[in-house]
Amino acid sequence: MITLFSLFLLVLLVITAVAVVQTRNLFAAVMLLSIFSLLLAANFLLLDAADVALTEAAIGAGISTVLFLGALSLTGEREAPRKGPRLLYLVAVIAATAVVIYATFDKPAFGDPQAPVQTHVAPWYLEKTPEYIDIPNVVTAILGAYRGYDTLGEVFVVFTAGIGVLFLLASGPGSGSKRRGSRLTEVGQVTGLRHYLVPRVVGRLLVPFIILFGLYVQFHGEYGPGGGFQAGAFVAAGIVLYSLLEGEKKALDIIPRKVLMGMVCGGALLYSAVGVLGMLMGGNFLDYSVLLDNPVAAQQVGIILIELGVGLTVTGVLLSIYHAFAARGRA
Amino acid sequence: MSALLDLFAYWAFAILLMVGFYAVIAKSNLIKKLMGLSLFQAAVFLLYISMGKVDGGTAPIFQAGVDNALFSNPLPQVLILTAIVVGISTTALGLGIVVRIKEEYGSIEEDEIQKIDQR
Amino acid sequence: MYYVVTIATLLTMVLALIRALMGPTVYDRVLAVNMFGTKTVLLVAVIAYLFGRPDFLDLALAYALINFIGVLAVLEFFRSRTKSPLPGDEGKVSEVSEG
Amino acid sequence: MDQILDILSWILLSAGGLFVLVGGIGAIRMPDLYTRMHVASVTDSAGAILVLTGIMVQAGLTLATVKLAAILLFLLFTGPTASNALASAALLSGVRTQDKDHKAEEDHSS
Repeated sequence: MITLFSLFLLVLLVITAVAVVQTRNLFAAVMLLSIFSLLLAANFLLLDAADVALTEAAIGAGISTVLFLGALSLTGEREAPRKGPRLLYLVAVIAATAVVIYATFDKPAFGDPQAPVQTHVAPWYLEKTPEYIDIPNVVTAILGAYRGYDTLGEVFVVFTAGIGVLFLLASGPGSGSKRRGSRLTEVGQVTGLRHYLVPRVVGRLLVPFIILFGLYVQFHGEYGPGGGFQAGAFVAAGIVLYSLLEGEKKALDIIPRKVLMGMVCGGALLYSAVGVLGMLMGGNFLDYSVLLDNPVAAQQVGIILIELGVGLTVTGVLLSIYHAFAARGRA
Repeated sequence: MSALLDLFAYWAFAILLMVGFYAVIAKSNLIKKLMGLSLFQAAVFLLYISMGKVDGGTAPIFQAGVDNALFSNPLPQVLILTAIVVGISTTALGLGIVVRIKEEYGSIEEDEIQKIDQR
Repeated sequence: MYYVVTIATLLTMVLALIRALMGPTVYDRVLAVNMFGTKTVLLVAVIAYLFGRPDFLDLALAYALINFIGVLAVLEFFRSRTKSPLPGDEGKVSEVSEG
Repeated sequence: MDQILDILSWILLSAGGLFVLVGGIGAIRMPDLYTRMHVASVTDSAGAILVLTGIMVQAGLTLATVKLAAILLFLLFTGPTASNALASAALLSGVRTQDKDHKAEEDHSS
């Protein structure tokens, strides 16, 4: 029955995806993309991936919509019809689809416990985690400890992307946008949704709860779904909400850009520092078991520390990106 | 029938992947291309998570008092969890580039940008 | 009996999706997204009990908190758009490219 | 006692499912934006209250009930607020109650 639900959601996902591509209005496409994300998260949950569903919830429902809308308000929301060989593209895509579908006939059946994926290394993780790390959430254990080096790489990719956005958007508007810039300054006075009384009151009430929930996800990640990536996205979403309600200036007063940069760099540095500390204490890079006398407790401490680093970097990067787009709109 | 049902998840993946691919190659609007890229990404996420699913399994989080539960594969989940956050960061980078293109060229349509470049 | 609610929620999701596809105004789409968000919260809460894993309720809590941001972002987007309509795309191309 | 609770939660869940479905049908069938918003938001709140209370009855006095209550509270805060914000935004931008009047000017669909 649950598999049927999942298949049903897949059908809805495909319909939504086609609609996203087909619609000419980019704003409608963003709305449909947000529905797509909700469906995707529900499907992840049905496929037993609670952590992934939480990540998709944090990213897809809040941050992604805000970023796309921020970009749209800078670029315009109408898509011009394309004059091109559409039939050719369609044929190419259908041919490629046929090839991929042909390839799926060799795949093991959906949910097969004997599939090569399930028998390779996953049983070892599931079996040894209680012994080596002793935290209930195996996903966090793999993320933080077994594949810590990989996660470090991902954190640095996020870091680099954030720096890249700042390079692109933080400099003054280029010569081409002078005219637009002057037009928008009068609007710049009224930032935030000040005159919407009800959303403002209720929204301000929600901000502390979102940030609290982010902290809960951060520090409860060893025991339930959660971890630094999700927590960073939640905290960033809370502050983005505040900024939408009160204007970017007030949000920047609370967390100035310098602090944001500190979070971006500090998180990545904290992660690497934990790794280097392990080396100094006689272990390998990112081997936490030497940090304390008790190797199991040391692993847990190491995971908490690096998750903190991940959370700081993700919060900092997402907020910096948001502020970069928002400031561009008001420049 | 059941064999069809077994592979349906992968077919949905294939169709989603190619819908995203179509947007990337056939649409001239740069933001639409980025949306296609997100769909493409989402399809890959879905493939990984579907492969990790075990029949009758549950999420790989140990529960107090429940022994010998069958767990789904945690490894794809780890890979995808980080990939989602990386995905939004790179999408934001792409959007940043699109915003700069709009500022310099006054357009985000691929054909118009090419026309301006040829002059 | 959780199945009843799950199926009702899934059917409502289809209806909301139809509304999002039909439009006709942009606000209808926002309304559909909002409905979809609430339905997802209910769906996730019910699935958590269908699976017998109450710790999944965190996810429903997350959606209950986060969904609001999307609607507010849309409002902000419209506010900035109605106050200063974006310059028309036509005719601007040549003007800007010289700069 | 358990049986009574089961029956109670069954009734609550079914009624909740019914309300949710009615809201969905209303969002399709109603003639203009404001009536659609009305149907969607009212049944959303009612459906959410009933479904979540139904699950709470099943969960008993545990941490899960607290979480469910929190979810319900947040939904009851944000749902009507979002509807209010949406309605005022639509009103300010000139969406009128008669659907056919503004169809031409507001239609952005493909």
